[in-house]
Amino acid sequence: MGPEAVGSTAAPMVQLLTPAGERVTSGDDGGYAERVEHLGLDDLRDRYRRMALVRRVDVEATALQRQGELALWASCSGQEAAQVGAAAALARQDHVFPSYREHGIAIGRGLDPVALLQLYRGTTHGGWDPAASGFHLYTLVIGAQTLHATGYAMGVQRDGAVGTGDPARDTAVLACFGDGATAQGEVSEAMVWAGVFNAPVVFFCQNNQWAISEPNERQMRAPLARRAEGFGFPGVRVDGNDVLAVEAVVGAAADRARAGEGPMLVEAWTYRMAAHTTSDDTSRYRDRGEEQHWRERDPLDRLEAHLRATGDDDDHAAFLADVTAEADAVAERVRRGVRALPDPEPTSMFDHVYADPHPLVEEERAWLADWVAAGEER
Amino acid sequence: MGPEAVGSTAAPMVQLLTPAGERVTSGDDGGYAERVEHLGLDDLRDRYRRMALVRRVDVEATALQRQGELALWASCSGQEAAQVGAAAALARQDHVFPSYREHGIAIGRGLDPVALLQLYRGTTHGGWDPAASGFHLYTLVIGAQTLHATGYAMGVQRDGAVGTGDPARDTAVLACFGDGATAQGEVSEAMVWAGVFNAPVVFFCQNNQWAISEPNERQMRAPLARRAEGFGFPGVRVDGNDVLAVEAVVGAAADRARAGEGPMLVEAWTYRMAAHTTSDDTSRYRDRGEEQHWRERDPLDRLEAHLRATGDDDDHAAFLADVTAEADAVAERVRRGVRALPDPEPTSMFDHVYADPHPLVEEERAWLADWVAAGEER
Amino acid sequence: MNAPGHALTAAAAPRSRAERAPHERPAVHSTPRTTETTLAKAITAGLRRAMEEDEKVLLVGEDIGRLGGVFRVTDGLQKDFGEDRVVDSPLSEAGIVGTAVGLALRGYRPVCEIQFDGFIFPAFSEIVTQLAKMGARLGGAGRLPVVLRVPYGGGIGAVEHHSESPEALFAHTPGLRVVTPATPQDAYWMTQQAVRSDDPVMVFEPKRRYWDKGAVDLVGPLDAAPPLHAARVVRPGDDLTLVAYGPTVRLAVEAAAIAATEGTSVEVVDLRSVSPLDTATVEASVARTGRCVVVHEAPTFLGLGAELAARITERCFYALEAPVLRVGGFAVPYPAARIEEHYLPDVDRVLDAVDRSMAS
Amino acid sequence: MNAPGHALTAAAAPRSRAERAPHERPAVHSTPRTTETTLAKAITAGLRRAMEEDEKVLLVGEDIGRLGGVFRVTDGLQKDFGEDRVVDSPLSEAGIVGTAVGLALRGYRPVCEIQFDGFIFPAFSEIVTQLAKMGARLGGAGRLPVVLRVPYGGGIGAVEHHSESPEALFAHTPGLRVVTPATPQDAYWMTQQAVRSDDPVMVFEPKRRYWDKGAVDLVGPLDAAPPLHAARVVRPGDDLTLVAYGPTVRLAVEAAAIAATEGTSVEVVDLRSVSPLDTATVEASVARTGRCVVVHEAPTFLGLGAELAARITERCFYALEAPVLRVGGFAVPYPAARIEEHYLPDVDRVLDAVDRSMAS
Ligand SMILES: Cc1ncc(C[n+]2csc(CCOP(=O)(O)OP(=O)(O)O)c2C)c(N)n1
Ligand SMILES: Cc1ncc(C[n+]2csc(CCOP(=O)(O)OP(=O)(O)O)c2C)c(N)n1
Ligand SMILES: [Mg+2]
Ligand SMILES: [Mg+2]
Repeated sequence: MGPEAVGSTAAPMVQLLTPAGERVTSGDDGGYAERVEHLGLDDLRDRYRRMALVRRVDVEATALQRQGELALWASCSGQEAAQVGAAAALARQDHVFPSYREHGIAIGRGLDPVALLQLYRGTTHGGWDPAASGFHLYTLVIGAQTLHATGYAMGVQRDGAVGTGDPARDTAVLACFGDGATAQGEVSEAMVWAGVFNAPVVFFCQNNQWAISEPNERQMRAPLARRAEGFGFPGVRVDGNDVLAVEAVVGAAADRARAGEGPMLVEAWTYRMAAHTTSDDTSRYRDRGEEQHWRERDPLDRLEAHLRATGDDDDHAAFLADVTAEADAVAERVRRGVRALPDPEPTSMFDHVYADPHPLVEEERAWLADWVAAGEER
Repeated sequence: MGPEAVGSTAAPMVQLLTPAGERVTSGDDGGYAERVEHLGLDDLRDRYRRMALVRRVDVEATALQRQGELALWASCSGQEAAQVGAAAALARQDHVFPSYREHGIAIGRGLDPVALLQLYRGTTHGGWDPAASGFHLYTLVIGAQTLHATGYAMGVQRDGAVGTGDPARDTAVLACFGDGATAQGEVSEAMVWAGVFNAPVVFFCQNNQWAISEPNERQMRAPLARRAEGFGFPGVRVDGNDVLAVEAVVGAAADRARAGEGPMLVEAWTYRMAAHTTSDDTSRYRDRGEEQHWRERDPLDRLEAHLRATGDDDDHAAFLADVTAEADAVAERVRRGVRALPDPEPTSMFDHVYADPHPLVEEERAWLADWVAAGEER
Repeated sequence: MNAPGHALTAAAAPRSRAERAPHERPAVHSTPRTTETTLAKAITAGLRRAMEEDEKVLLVGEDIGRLGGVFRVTDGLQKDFGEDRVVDSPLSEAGIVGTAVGLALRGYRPVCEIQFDGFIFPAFSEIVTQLAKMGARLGGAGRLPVVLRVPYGGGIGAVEHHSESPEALFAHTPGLRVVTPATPQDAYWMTQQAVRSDDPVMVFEPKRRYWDKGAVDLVGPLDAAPPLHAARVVRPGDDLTLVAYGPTVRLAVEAAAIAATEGTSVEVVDLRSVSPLDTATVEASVARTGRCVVVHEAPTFLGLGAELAARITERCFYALEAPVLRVGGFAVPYPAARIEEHYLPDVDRVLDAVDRSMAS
Repeated sequence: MNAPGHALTAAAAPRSRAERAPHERPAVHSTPRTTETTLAKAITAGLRRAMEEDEKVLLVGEDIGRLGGVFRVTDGLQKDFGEDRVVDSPLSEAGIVGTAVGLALRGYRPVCEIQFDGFIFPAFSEIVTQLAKMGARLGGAGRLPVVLRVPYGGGIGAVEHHSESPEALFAHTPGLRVVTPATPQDAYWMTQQAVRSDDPVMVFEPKRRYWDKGAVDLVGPLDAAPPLHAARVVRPGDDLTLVAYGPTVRLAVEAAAIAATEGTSVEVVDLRSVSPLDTATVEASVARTGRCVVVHEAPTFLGLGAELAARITERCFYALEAPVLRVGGFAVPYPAARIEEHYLPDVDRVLDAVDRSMAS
């Protein structure tokens, strides 16, 4: 039972951009290459631009944490291709149920990164309106969101929003989770439910190979993608550092879901390049060699190599300069936005706990209001 | 998504005794036929005798419930082959973690049926010493016992009681559960743990096709046996009404576990011939035709047909008469034993809640003792 | 305050210490508008009406479809509303609650049945970390109108895990509402009010009272019902306030009837809601009587009686003639059926506490 | 009763209302036998000693191996005891507790780490329906010597689910023992006592005190420690009894020091155990002082303060000059870090309750 039991060579993996940046245009079984065949230079530049923005926001957030502006940050560095690819595969009406590291998907759904950072600053446990973006709140209890996604998808079915053939109506639900989450019973229950009810859910696992300090081998004995079949639906492993492949595979899974053909599991094989969070210390549990290995497989570099090889040199340089400028501007906006975030009112902790009036909450709210007011005099 | 998705034709199934009672001596992939090749007429009569005793106890218990001697009874009628076969495959040092319907395994492990009935009479939540028989207490919270079994098996590993080659030492743990239980997260977690730690567990699912009123299709989208592979170990479906096949397959799985080769899932395809419990009413949810279909596939009849075809007619009749006499005697003993079971002392509810003294429990025990004593005067 | 058709009034015949003294049987209130029905059937009727009024209302649970639930509370509903609205669920309580959260986020109003009290625990994480908190987490950008129906309590001679009273665990969890009807009429009303609430509401249904009958107004508007979280004075009295809820209300009424024959005037308050608690009603009563006994089946240690005693004592300290006394289950796992009568509070134990309170 | 090296005595410097009055700093007790260490490291030492003494003791939990746990409490133990005895578990709390039950049945003594308070809920069913009840169910044919270590409480600026105080849920559950050390010395002792107990013991570790230092006797025999469930008078006093446990003990001691400067003599009791409760120690104190305030971080509603208030009032009714007052968290989900200081009881709130009690 060594690492090979679940590792990258243990299962077939869809790849449409080789680590060297060469595009694969055919040959996979699932017809995935054809799905993204139409994407040209502009589209790929768009994907790169998104990934670079996400990376830049991530770097900025890490810096803000170091400066004490955030209490914590969970970096998605290394997972940009998986996240940008997944977001690109979704339709406007689709819904995403994230864990806590899906910054790339969030930004892809149009969320303001500042909104995203509030939770990590400690000003809220939420921070945005899921209805507006179809991107639901971050969920910190590992795996819980997979059941919410499945229930949501059952609602979609009841609304008649699957299998109509109307591309603006049929709806898929993306349930995001990590490799560690696969050990949680609730994630398996979500697969049971999604299978039994044929719900339009795409189970999207970013297998970044680590759950804090624990490698895949502590969570699973077989490559995850294989688990789906036992629950009655297909599972596919995709190269999670290949934005094209992720877009193709998640796109296929989402189409399937929207068409009413039921759930699918997509395992995106990737790597968490940073620490688990800013509180973590990777030196205790993984070696520098492994980290170096994966730094050399940075998903941004891969796409950049492809773009460089595809286009004109000057044009490419100008494109990169544009992206950098845009990213810096976004970072600047994020920095200023986060610093300007006000602390919530003390009594805001009583808000929205209940929709209808609640006597004890009102009593305690009044007490705290008085106490705070009196404290200003103390 | 019709019944065929998980039904009896949806997956290959090991069968060593045809429904007509003909013995299959070769041809299966797993070498199962060879495993039980050595079993002769006496052995098969022994299996029949056990199944008939279990059936008789079950009938008696049902009658006792009707007479008000038991509060409830969960019949194992129809599942005798699965249970007697599994028990026959176990070694003395093996351990069983049952659900609440494993009466045939319990009796196979040497448990006094009267002990077994106590829980259903309402005199205890336990009723026997698991250490004495290797048969642990019945577990009513669906699925919980699968984790206990896995933990127990991890203890077995730490005791160096796997893979030594010593047939009296190497130990397997049988985790019993039903088809409904497969939807519980804890059961999936048990499979994760057993896989990750390569624990000597045999996951033994008696798929009796119903979880109270819900058919398989409400619990799973694919035949259960297939689920194992995704957790990293083999799964096999066996004809659960074929005592020989069950003995062979569970035996192979237990050997594997004892040898240190890790877990295996055995799905025994069977049928719950009676109601879920004596409180249940099957007429609300399944049709008489289905019940009739399975009555014609009674596991006892199948083996009896085989025995009848194998032996001398008179001899067979004498054997059956013996079995009936023995079964009647056991039933009589059970009846008398159950009726004689005393109600527990009121204050026994305070016993064994803690091993070490507990002031509140002692205070309340004293209060109740006084109260009961005073009540006798009231 | 005595709404028509509260079965308790009728059920108040004392059953214990009865040989000591004759007692009066209170008159049965009933009006032509009401129907005599069981508590279980009153819930069925409440569910049916809620489903008729709002097509977003769905029922989800184990065996609730063709079987109608193990207590037949959903009997006939799948036939009438279809499999999409009365959903037989996989055997997975976390799944029931977790998918209900998702359904609610999509605009549905799921009403989940947990088959027995002891089987709510696999769903505990979804209830406590998600359902209870998500309203606050969303900060106004969504609500969680989910109902969890939980048959609870003992006294039915059942095997392990089928007789428990875990309500305090949920009452201690902010974000939930926890109610428990004691009469068919309340069961009918509260079921519908729970469904209408935009908050997660747990309805603990006193399973040993499922077969209790009472008159229920099945036609009047729901707005005529008392507020979901209002306690109710079931029987007025002057000497002592006896607080109960769910399965122990009938017990309390019986005890009060016996006490009356012995010269003690006991006021019985049915809490109806354990979170939030209508302490105002209890305080008003205790301020008058100066004595209070609380009775529930859950273990006394950290049960609802603890909160009530603490709160009432804080609010009525100078009015109290005696400490608030608690009558409840013991600090042991719910015992085997053959001795459960010794675990459960009964009329004699309640009267003993009444006597002790009156004596101090 | 004042065992050597209880850090609290040293840590009692008032930090709030401090400008109002000068205060004396109590003397630091220490003897050559003790070592100055943090509460977290004292637990590490306790675990190490328990593992050395009994090879059946295993540690199981998420990230407890190479990482040494997110709080480093198991730091170095896997290196010294190997992967079979310090087991990095799958990310599955039900699995951690469920397999611990099985390991215990095989004769092992598993010590499980739950990474944070808010993540104990997936294990709730295994804890409440199995671990807590199995001793009684076995009727003497087996014991469940399982320890669950749970870092709990707020004040560390964390994200959601990392700051909760769910101890009352487990204290209300018969079959469990629930303790919580407030000092490094107690952490060292109680960890080992929990491991030695044949019952399931939950050790709630006050995470914001992990870095508090104190003198610990690392060499003396464990038998010299007070009983696992004995409360301890941390600071004697005559006017009012202030009851705290875990993270609030230091707060209570600080408040008492300030109160002293204002002429109120407050006796501080560290409960140490929340189930069973050593009510005798509290009763003895209240019988003398006539006043009682309880402080904890968990929501006041149905928190330990409720049980204590109910019990103390019942036992000390005639001695009480004022109702037992409670200072605790609010009935809302633990809020975002930037306002948690307003949620948590602090010295001022404790002193306010002291003032209110003294005034009545
Ligand atoms: C139920 C639960 N248990 C424990 C934790 C603590 N925890 C936070 S993240 C994490 C690891 C998650 O790993 P994985 O699922 O692979 O996601 P990743 O962080 O790698 O994206 C753990 C154990 C938690 N959040 N929830
Ligand atoms: C956690 C939990 N939920 C619900 C129940 C109620 N219940 C008892 S048996 C049962 C069906 C079990 O079906 P299956 O696993 O197929 O076993 P079978 O009864 O068919 O042997 C249910 C839902 C329970 N015991 N535990
Ligand atoms: Mg991961
Ligand atoms: Mg079944």
